[in-house]
Amino acid sequence: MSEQGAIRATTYREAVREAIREALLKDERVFLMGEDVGHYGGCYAVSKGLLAEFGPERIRDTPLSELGYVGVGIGAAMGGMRPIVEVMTVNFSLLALDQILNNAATILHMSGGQFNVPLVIRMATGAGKQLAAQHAHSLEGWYAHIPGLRVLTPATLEDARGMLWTALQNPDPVIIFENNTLYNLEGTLPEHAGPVDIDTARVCRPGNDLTIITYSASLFKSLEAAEALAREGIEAEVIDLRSLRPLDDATYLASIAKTHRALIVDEGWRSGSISAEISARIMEQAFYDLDLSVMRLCSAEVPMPYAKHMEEAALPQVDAIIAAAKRMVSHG
Amino acid sequence: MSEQGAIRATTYREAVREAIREALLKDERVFLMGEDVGHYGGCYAVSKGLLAEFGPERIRDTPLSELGYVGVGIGAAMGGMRPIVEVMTVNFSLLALDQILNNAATILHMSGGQFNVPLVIRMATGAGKQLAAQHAHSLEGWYAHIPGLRVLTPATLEDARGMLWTALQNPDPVIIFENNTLYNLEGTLPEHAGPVDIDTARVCRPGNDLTIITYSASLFKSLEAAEALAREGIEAEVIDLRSLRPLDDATYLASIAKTHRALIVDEGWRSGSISAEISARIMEQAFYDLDLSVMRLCSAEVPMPYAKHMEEAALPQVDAIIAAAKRMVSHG
Amino acid sequence: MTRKNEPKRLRRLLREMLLIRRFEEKSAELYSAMKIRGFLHLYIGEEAVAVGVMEALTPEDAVVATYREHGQALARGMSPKAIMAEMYGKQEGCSRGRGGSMHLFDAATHFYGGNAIVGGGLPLGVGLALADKMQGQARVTCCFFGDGAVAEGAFHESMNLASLWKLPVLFVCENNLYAMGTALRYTQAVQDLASKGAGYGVESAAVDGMDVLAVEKAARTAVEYVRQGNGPYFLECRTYRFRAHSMFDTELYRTKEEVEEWKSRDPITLLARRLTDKALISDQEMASLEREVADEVEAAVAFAEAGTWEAVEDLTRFVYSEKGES
Amino acid sequence: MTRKNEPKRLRRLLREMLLIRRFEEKSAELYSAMKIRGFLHLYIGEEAVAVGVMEALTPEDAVVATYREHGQALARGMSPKAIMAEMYGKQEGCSRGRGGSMHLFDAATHFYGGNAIVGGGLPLGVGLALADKMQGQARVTCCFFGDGAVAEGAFHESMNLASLWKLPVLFVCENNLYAMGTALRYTQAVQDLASKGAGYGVESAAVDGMDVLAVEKAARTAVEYVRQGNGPYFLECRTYRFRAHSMFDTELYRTKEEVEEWKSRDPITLLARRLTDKALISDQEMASLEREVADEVEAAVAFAEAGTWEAVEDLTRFVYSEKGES
Ligand SMILES: Cc1ncc(C[n+]2csc(CCOP(=O)(O)OP(=O)(O)O)c2C)c(N)n1
Ligand SMILES: Cc1ncc(C[n+]2csc(CCOP(=O)(O)OP(=O)(O)O)c2C)c(N)n1
Ligand SMILES: [Mg+2]
Ligand SMILES: [Mg+2]
Repeated sequence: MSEQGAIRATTYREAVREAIREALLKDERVFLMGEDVGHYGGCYAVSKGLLAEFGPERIRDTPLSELGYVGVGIGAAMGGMRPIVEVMTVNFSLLALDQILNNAATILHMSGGQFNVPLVIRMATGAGKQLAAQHAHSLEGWYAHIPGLRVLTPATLEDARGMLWTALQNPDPVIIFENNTLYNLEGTLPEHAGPVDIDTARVCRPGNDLTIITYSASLFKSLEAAEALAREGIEAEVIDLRSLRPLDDATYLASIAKTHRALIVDEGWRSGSISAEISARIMEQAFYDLDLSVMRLCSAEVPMPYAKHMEEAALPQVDAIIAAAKRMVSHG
Repeated sequence: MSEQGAIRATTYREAVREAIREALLKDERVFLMGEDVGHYGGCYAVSKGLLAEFGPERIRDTPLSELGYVGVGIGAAMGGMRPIVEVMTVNFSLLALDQILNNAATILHMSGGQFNVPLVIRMATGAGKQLAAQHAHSLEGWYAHIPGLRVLTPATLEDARGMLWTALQNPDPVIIFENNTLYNLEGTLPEHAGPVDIDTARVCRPGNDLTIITYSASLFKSLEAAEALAREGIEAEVIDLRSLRPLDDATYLASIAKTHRALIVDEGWRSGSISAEISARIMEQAFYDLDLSVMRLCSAEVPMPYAKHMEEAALPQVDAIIAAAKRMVSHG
Repeated sequence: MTRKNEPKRLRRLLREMLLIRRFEEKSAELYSAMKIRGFLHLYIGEEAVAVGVMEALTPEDAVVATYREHGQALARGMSPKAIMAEMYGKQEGCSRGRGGSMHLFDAATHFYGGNAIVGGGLPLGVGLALADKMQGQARVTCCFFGDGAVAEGAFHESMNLASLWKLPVLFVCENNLYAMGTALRYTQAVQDLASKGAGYGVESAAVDGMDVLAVEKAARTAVEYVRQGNGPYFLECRTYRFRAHSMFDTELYRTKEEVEEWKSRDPITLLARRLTDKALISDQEMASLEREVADEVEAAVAFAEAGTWEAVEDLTRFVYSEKGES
Repeated sequence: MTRKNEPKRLRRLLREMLLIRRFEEKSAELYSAMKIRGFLHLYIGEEAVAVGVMEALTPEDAVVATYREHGQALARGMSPKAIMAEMYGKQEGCSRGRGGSMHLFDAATHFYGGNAIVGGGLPLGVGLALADKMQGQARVTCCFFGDGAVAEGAFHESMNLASLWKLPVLFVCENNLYAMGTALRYTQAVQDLASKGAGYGVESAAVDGMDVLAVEKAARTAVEYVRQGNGPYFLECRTYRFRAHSMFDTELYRTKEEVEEWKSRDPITLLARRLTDKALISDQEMASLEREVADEVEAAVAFAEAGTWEAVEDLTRFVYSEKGES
């Protein structure tokens, strides 16, 4: 038995809840604020039970005022608290983007280093539940464009459990994106699972034939594809980026130095995606390592359609990953 | 004398004003709406005189309600009008982003093709006037991520004069970004200068040694650099993208097939910039044409500082373009 | 609305409410059967609002609604078949299966959508009204939204713009006391929503949203006011949803007693009782109404079942208009 | 505030207003001389608001201001030297030259900035107040903004949140009748701004913003109310800017007569006259006040001139906190 204690079965949802609970218990400056986090128990049931345990001051239901309460979170952070602001989904966060970009991300700089903003914002993101064009976009890669922010995308239970506390220790604003299809993900965690680093990407599966770079829910599609590929003798190295800003270039470059082929799987819209940035960086830093051009598998550039078959067609899927990987390997 | 009439001296500002005037005269469904467009004459004096000529219904001053009046523009467009909505600068447009992304860009799709949104939004963008971190960012490349929008960046007088009408004929939302440093740009235009296409990039200067891909105000820095390079025997081909969404891949790929070297100059923040997308596309479509990796010159990833020397240091400058070009040419 | 036709009209209103009710009950079933997916927000309990307000509008008027818009769509006269097919995701759906339950659209009846960003439809509605005013059209734009939307900046900006420019907008707030699971008292410092019109110089009223005739009457007053060029009007309809917020809601935030109390004021029962009390409807007529409605719902389901899937190759259609669409 | 010290206090208020006036006149000159760049928004004419309100606050209270914040910064007691150096872009500036005129910050005096997004400071102010309340601090957060900001959704959401949670925020609206070049009558359906508090259950008042003592009195009432835990307060100060909106403004939107009329109520002249009328200040004292202020401004300019440029190598500092900064 490790010092983290016994291994228990849990889910992504519970891991996030435990992380919030732990933060509330450990640091009295921490509070959770957002729409339906209290009486409803969280729109994805993440904060269920926390109102009863911590009361309405620290599990604070807000009105539908995204711009307002995200800005309140910024002010509260500057005033000495450590708010966790929940925005139901990234789609609604656009209402608050002014506060995020023009205040949270700039105040440290505009004030010449006097005022930092130790704020954590959590948002659900992602498609896959037929929620259509105003509820299903993946804009986490887009947020990664903004200097002054850190952008995290926990995919695993370990990260769902561990990234929050580390983010709360960060003196600057951190946005944590939780893919809505992951909440029911089951797995195990040590009883005392704790904070994890938020700086590095992780090699989730080793392989020599090509590198698959991905993050969030696409990690599991990529791993599934890698298993299938392995059955055909192709060993893909699968990398979970974990942090989209900053990007940990070193991890994927080291992998590419070995595999000479890189495939990026990304649920964001293709043009201007984080995968474009990664592709550009690979070219800039490892041009001569490449056997062939980096490939990107992204979402179709379409507002997410409702119909199931159309939504599936819009997203990068396991089959497409397998096919792309095979093409790349047979090429070089 | 061409059929466009005599050549006259004008400015970028006047060209935009003439374009708006022409649209108001030609199509009674057109109106201009935004903060200070009327009584003040436009924060960049673009609409000076138009209130007197067209009256307050068609030159409509709005309250400070970016989310509201951009949404009103969307509704008015759906209701049969052809609004030109002016948002003072792209920095403030974040307040309206929900309406732009979740409504303007999605309604055609969500309605299964029933309702299109023939809206034109004009915004100033860009740094260079020491306006600091809430007034000086260049987010036009970022907007180009959004399916359903067209994104235009007129750099020349001809485009300032000609893109608006074409945009107004477009059945879907178009955003036109005017770099604030260009309004005083002087030059000449034929008396009857008219609409221009909004689909293609333009080769502004031919050359065989490398391709400089750029847009908006950086075009002039790139041309200046190209002149300097020419004096040292390096002939750069300079391409003005003109449209950031969709990108005209063909024009720059054709150039790269000839030069084998590509340098992108972009006033946006580097990570996740439109230049990342272009770089990725070049690799995907012309990997074997390249003598060396694509290079990007972008803005430093910092909220724009106020001090002049710092602002200058944050932006891509002529010297840096020259230096990068020389390095690239000497390399291959 | 002559006195002679009044009984017939009342029976029609009853039928409209009943259609919404049965259509949605069926939808809930189909959701459990996994025929309908995504989010499904039922209007059950609130039928008097959509039916009463719609009765005060003309077919030329425009409607903007929220994600909880089956009631408005049906009361507006949209085809139940097209709506059901939409929720199945079939291309025969009113939005070709692209929109689903939250995004019903219909150009023919001037139904400008199902908007699923809370407050997102309000500026749109103001814009439609601006277009009408500038084009000299007498049309009224009726914009529905919930109590939750009142807290959004979009509400504030839209009310001010509509009033400032005296635009023909009827703002209809469906105050069902909850935004998802958060009670109005936790989200509004001032819970008398109708009082908010004053800050914008917008004429306002509140009405019992469980009484379709009261709603209709208030809406007629409001529409008249708006159509005469007096500017916008804000109508708060006090109502209640009998069902969960959506199909995922465990309803921890309200008591069974509260729900039961409101159910005792079921808008359909209220009108039916009024009709039977005055002997304006017989048991037989009532039964045949139920049958008709059931048939209509069945036909909608059959239509949806028989519908076809759009070809996956067409995925990127409707991101931009096709030639000749402008 | 004993009666005995009152004359001295009044002279201090006069001095504070005078310092703002002269500091800004100098700034305008320096702008023309290209020493100051970017946008420069002068407060001239509105001095009574900042000085009057600040007088009602304690040094522990927090202040959030806009891009037109030299007045607030000076009245708050920030160093004129650091402010001038900031506008020169020197690293000795209060924001190290990163912010410029629109982004003055000072942790020591709890001056949370110069915010240049209209309405952008309001949620921040509410957040500071929330932090104070949760931490059991008695501090008041005073948030300044213009009449133009009232139309923004941020105003609406902030007022509601502050009221709902009974937070210690003093909202001070500097109603100078114009948002840039657009008169209030073109932007607000209801132009009595103080009346808007009602929609949020926020106690409100309007005051003559040209009379520093009236402002002070109203602000004391307001601060008292807030500090006692009654929740936020909305104070509308009716004032006027004598100068253009910024240095680029040709002022086509208002008449010379209107400007002159307001200038006849110059807050500095008003207080000075009151003092001379009551013989509380002599001509000599007045002259020496002017001299002191002039010296202070000169010293600020000298400091700024002598300031140094931050090394370009440090460009990307302060995007993220440095170690040990948290
Ligand atoms: C801007 C935004 N924030 C949050 C949501 C998630 N959400 C959907 S419906 C809803 C409650 C809205 O309540 P109300 O306006 O009262 O309408 P009701 O559902 O009661 O009809 C919420 C929070 C959303 N769709 N849009
Ligand atoms: C969100 C936003 N929109 C537009 C602007 C441009 N702008 C700067 S100041 C101003 C006028 C603001 O007027 P008001 O709030 O009355 O303040 P005043 O300048 O009169 O003090 C405008 C439109 C901005 N800075 N932010
Ligand atoms: Mg509700
Ligand atoms: Mg003003």
